[in-house]
Amino acid sequence: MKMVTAIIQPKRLSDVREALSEIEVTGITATEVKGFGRQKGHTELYRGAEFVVEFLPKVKLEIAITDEQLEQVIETIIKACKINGGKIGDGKIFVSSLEQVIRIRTGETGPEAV
Amino acid sequence: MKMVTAIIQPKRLSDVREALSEIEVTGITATEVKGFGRQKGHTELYRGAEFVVEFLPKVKLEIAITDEQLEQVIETIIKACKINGGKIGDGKIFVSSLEQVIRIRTGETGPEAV
Amino acid sequence: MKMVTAIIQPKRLSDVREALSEIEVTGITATEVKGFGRQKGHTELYRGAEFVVEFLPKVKLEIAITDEQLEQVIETIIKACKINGGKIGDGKIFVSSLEQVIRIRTGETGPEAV
Amino acid sequence: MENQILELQYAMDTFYFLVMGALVMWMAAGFSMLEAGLVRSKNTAEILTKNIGLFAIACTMYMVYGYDVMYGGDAFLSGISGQGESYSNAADFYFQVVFVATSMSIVSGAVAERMKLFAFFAFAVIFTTVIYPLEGSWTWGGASVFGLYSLSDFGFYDFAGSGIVHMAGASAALAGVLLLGARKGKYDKDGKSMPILGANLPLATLGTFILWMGWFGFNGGSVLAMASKESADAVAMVFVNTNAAAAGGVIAALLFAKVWFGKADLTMTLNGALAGLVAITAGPDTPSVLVATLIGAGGGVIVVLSIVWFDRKLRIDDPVGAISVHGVVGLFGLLVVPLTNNDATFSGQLIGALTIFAWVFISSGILWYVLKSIIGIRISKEDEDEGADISECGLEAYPEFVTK
Amino acid sequence: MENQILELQYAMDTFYFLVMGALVMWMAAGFSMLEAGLVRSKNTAEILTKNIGLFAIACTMYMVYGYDVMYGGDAFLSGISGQGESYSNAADFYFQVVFVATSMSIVSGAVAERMKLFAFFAFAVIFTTVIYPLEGSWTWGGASVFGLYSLSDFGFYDFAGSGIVHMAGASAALAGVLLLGARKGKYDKDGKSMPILGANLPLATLGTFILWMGWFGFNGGSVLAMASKESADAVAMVFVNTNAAAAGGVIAALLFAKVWFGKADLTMTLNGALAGLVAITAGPDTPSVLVATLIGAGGGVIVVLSIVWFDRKLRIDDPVGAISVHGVVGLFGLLVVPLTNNDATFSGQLIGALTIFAWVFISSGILWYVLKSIIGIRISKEDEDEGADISECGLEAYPEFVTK
Amino acid sequence: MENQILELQYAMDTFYFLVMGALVMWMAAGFSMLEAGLVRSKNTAEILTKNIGLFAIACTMYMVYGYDVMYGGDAFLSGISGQGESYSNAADFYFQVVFVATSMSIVSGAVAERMKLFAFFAFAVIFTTVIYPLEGSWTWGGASVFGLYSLSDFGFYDFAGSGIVHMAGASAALAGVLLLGARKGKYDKDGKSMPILGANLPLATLGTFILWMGWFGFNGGSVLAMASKESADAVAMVFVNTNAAAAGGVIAALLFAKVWFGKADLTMTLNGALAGLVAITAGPDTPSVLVATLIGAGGGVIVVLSIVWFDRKLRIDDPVGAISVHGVVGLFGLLVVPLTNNDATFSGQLIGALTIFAWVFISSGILWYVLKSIIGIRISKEDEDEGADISECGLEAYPEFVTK
Ligand SMILES: Nc1ncnc2c1ncn2[C@@H]1O[C@H](COP(=O)(O)OP(=O)(O)O)[C@@H](O)[C@H]1O
Ligand SMILES: Nc1ncnc2c1ncn2[C@@H]1O[C@H](COP(=O)(O)OP(=O)(O)O)[C@@H](O)[C@H]1O
Ligand SMILES: Nc1ncnc2c1ncn2[C@@H]1O[C@H](COP(=O)(O)OP(=O)(O)O)[C@@H](O)[C@H]1O
Repeated sequence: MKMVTAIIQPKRLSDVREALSEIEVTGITATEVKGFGRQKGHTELYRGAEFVVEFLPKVKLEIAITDEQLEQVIETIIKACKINGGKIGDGKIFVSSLEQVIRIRTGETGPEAV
Repeated sequence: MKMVTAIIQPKRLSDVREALSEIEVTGITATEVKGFGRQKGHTELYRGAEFVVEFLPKVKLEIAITDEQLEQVIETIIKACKINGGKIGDGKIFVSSLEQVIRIRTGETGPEAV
Repeated sequence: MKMVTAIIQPKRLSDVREALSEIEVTGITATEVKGFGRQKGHTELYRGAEFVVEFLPKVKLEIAITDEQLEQVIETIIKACKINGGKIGDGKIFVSSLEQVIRIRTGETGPEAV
Repeated sequence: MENQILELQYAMDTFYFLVMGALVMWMAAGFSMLEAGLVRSKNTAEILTKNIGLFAIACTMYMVYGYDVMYGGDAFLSGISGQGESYSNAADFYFQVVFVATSMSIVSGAVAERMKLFAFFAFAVIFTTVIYPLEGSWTWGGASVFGLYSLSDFGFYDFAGSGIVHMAGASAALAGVLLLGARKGKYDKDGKSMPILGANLPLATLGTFILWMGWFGFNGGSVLAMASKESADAVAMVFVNTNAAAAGGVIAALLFAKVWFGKADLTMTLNGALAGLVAITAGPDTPSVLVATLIGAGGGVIVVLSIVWFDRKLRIDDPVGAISVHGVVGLFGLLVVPLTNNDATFSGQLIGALTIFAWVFISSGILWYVLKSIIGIRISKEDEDEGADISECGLEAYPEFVTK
Repeated sequence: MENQILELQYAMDTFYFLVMGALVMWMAAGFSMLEAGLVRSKNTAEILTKNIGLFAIACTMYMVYGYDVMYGGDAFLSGISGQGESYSNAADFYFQVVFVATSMSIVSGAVAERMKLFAFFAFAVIFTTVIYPLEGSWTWGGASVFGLYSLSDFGFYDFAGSGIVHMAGASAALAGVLLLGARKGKYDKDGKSMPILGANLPLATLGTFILWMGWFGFNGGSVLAMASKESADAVAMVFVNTNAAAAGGVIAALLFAKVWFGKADLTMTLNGALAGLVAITAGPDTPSVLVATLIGAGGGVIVVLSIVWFDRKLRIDDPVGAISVHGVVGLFGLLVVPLTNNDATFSGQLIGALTIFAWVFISSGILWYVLKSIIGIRISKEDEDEGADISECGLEAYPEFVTK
Repeated sequence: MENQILELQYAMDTFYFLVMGALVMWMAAGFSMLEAGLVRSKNTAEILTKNIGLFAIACTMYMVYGYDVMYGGDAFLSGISGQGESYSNAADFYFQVVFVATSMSIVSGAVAERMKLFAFFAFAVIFTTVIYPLEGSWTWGGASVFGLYSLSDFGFYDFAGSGIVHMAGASAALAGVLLLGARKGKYDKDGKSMPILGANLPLATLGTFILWMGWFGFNGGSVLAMASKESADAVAMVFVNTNAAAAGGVIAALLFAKVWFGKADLTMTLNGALAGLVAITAGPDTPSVLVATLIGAGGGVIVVLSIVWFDRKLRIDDPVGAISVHGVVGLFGLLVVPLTNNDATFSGQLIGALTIFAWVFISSGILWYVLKSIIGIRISKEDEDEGADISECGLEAYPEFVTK
């Protein structure tokens, strides 16, 4: 099993979620994060003093899937995020391996638990 | 070493924390997340218009442990979460492998640093 | 590629960020978390009743890097966190392996995408 | 001694105007908090700036020219002096100026979360200098409508401004909203209305209470005299009826929403309170307390229907419900006056309402259109996503709190 | 001319009542903000709905019947007219009606975070129609207690309602809380009290300041006349003493909490201010400013002790401390009146307090019990976990902010 | 009958004082909200405690001794009675006491986020007992400055206290800030000013509106009489001018910041409103409305320049801008009085300003220094990191909201 971690623009959240449910991904965990990447933060102003907000709001999605789903999930995310063409700040996807997944309610483990 | 990631109901947080400290887990990192799984979100109302809150509040616990602790930790979490019998939305546990753990203060590494 | 996860004191965030950009780490994802470790929480008071806030505010940094960067990144983080000497609560670093990294905008994968 | 008594009357009436005026000024805070609570946090600083700015503009422009237009008094810029006949002229001006600001405040809520700040301010300048004062001159000012007809001839009666202040504000708002369009994401591709939640309901509730309190000044001060038994009784009755109508609006909206939606909808309840207040404003002097409660309750039911209707049927996006609360219910308030007041006729009320609406809607529409053509009235899609706070004000209202 | 002077007096007294009444009405906002700040964010929208709803219910039911019960005036529903003898009857009603609402507001804080909204509203209907007006008729109304004895015979004196308004509200609250039980998680298995933190202390502080301001109307208006040197002096003295007592309460609670707990506890300080105000309310007319400060300080110390005592020893869960602030300190306020006022006797104060408490506690207890049996007064455990906002109002007060 | 008229005048003036005083008391809430909104959330509970505490201390200490110092009235502690000559003495005291509190409130904002709570309270005790009353005695009290010279001889004129209240508060604040130093992190190693954002701008805006409203009492009450045509006209004019100046301040600050920074800076706009109010306070009685607007606008521009100048050039860290708003603009307010008022001379204004500044700055400086030496005035670095809420109050203002 794999854990796909995608850092995306907050405004893309609902697009990505919809796209993923169409390919039958049934579970997602979303976290509000602050991201710092190539995209430069924006400038704010306070009492006349400018300052750069370096960490921009992003959403982190964690999606546990079976090995077979991996390719499709990645493609789906990329497509949903690039709805308006690719822009800096669109985000990144990280993939790592999962040793075990357990559904607490039933105690099921492995791919069925995903 | 392993990283156990458990997505649980926010109201179970203190039960789980207590149960874990009894089996001498000394470190936990908790994050507020929004979860989307089999459990359907609840319906809210705004000015007469219903809408579904799809992402429900959950707590994500990250617990770094040694390989030996794994089984016990998983069992303990499951038990604490099912205090009132298992229900949809009770959550999931993900296990992945950790290559290294370092305690910043002392520079200790490996199992002692957990 | 590696994913370095560092749990640090919130007040160290800007030091760590600056130190990391000096060694050309270009991406960081930061999350506000609550940590529970050896450091005991502090005591607050409400209407005369004391209570312990067990989970202390921490910042979790996730930094995806190439294998070669690993050592330097860890050292840099440790140094930036111990600016005032090591104290309990200074935090921990976890390292795990990343199977894949993808830059959404360009579709680049692997080390170039980091 | 005769003279001393006259002076005392003069002093009391002046004092009464000032106290009532201070209460109406306080409504500016009420509108600010109401609107700041009902928008998303990313547009909060902007709407606060808008509200304090429009209040200042209204006070200044009405002083410079509007008061003169409305009451045809002395010459440009010099109309305000301490001295008056039966009360200080300055006190009268003070009371009148806060009314203009109220009318203008109504607009800001309806166009929230997407309008350019300085386009709004430009509108405010003209609205408070000309558009409002002109219709005010036809009604409270007693002038004839473009020399054509006189509203008082038809038996038009609007005690404290359900039409003159509230419906006028809502008409300007409606014209603006039609040209502006809905907020991004408010309607999905099938035209289904998506709720956009207000970020801070305690603020919205506070705003409602402030408005409720300020309304005692709004209606109570509109008796225009205090220092005799008759006028004192009238003011007292107006206070009681104003309060009763607000209470009626709350109860009606609360129960109606509960029955319809199954829950006690707080924002509808708040709108119910305001609707009760708007409804009674055209005639708080004549009904009995019970009737005032019922008029308020009528407003409370209408506002719930109207908000849903505008939102889901007409697809007119009004973030705080200002058009329903002040426009639709304002009209209702005008139309029920003849039930308890023989000086008012149903036809007179209709003609008055139409006159005010036509003038304000058309002149505002033209003005919005001109602004749209020249400087644009809508912020960019990108800025709307990021929030007007950053694009217009360069800062955030709650920088420390993590938001959705 | 004689007549003109009488009219001026009439007008001034009427105006005075209206201004004082508007300040008391403002206390409704104060209670709302105080309570909204002291509950958890998940119960905030519900308590706001509760507060605005109860105010509306109080205003309506007192108009329909309560005023008649209390002052045995004219017939049902018709008791309010503009005309009065030495001031407008409507102004009197206006001033009285906001008092009922105050008493009812006290209840809402104590039962917060777990009571069913509509059970509360049902209680409010009866409380404001019968329970409060009846005890009000025995005291300010001058009627005898069920035809048995007359409180004025015993030298009972309660200037502005430490007992009649505040302790009465607290008695109803106590009965409710006893039947309702503590909030989930308030006491652990060993019965140890767990703190449940209020979500928004600036709101709670704002509420306290609003109440402080409104209290000038509450006590100041209770002189019931302004238009003579004697009454003007009395009103001024009442203002000064009310302010002094609040200040005394703040200082005492702040220092006492600092010494006891080691920190300057803000919520205790806020309660200290309110306790000072409640303590002086029974007799703000007779003490010197220094004594008023001391009475307030007494209230400030008592409230800290009482809150801790209720919370930790009696294990009675009162989220905002309403029973201590209004009940315990209200009693204290009654009992210190004889120290500075010869018209009051210690025994009279005790008998009065007992009468009020017995009547309100028992009748409220029965009413709560009936409601509990028929519709239930407590929301489900599940709903309590999720928050009353979702279950009762279907929305959240701060939907954008991530919460614990 | 003659007598009845006198009594009515007496009653009206007393009533007027009480209403104006209640408005000024309300400013305490305004300062609390303004400051609570402009600090970081981790220092919010502390500043709320500070504000309510200082108000209580001011009310108590001024009663105990300060009033006596300022107006050399009756003996220690007994100076306040209901009776007065042309209005109740208690009403006068009530009005005066809220002024002291205002002056003290100014200090709390400037020293926010780093001062020890009880050091501040200790300062407040002395400031309200001696420092402020003494300079008040030289100005409004009519006493000579240490027996050396009399300010009235020079044609010093400060109608409602631009200097006596506002600049005095700012002078004490400046002395404190100089000894206290900047907040941790305010200036980086190169001395560059780093913005530290206020956590809750709706609160800050609410506070500004509250202050705006309360200012009507502040300036309007300073006419000191109402019950004649002349005084009524004066009060009305003062109300209008006060409002106009605030409006002018808003517009000027908004536009000036927009031009300078490119954005409509909300916090600057709020400061503009307050600057307009401070600027007009020295002489709201003589200018025409237009001139009042311009004076306010002058204040609005000055405050923007001054805040930036203090922050970036002088590197004096004043979290809410109190020194600029009340000090710099207060001085400006004093200096423009002679333009419209022949009773005032430019030199008199300068001498008065210098006298007040020198006395308050030096005496406060000594007092701060003594406090620093004995108990320390600054919280530890560690506590500053964690926030004064935890270290001073033991609780958090928004415990549920996740913060940066
Ligand atoms: N190496 C990395 N490690 C962790 N997070 C990263 C890394 N690179 C990017 N991110 C996350 O992804 C977000 C998007 O990055 P961005 O700079 O816009 O990427 P790109 O360079 O692909 O345009 C960042 O805000 C950050 O949260
Ligand atoms: N495949 C998954 N990937 C990531 N997170 C998941 C996944 N499945 C479930 N979760 C998380 O676990 C939480 C509980 O899921 P739920 O649907 O209640 O699980 P179950 O199907 O076991 O009842 C979800 O809200 C979500 O945060
Ligand atoms: N075993 C662990 N698993 C997950 N997170 C941990 C673990 N140990 C520590 N942490 C995180 O690191 C933070 C710092 O831990 P602390 O107890 O101060 O470490 P130390 O023992 O090195 O001083 C904790 O607040 C927690 O968030």
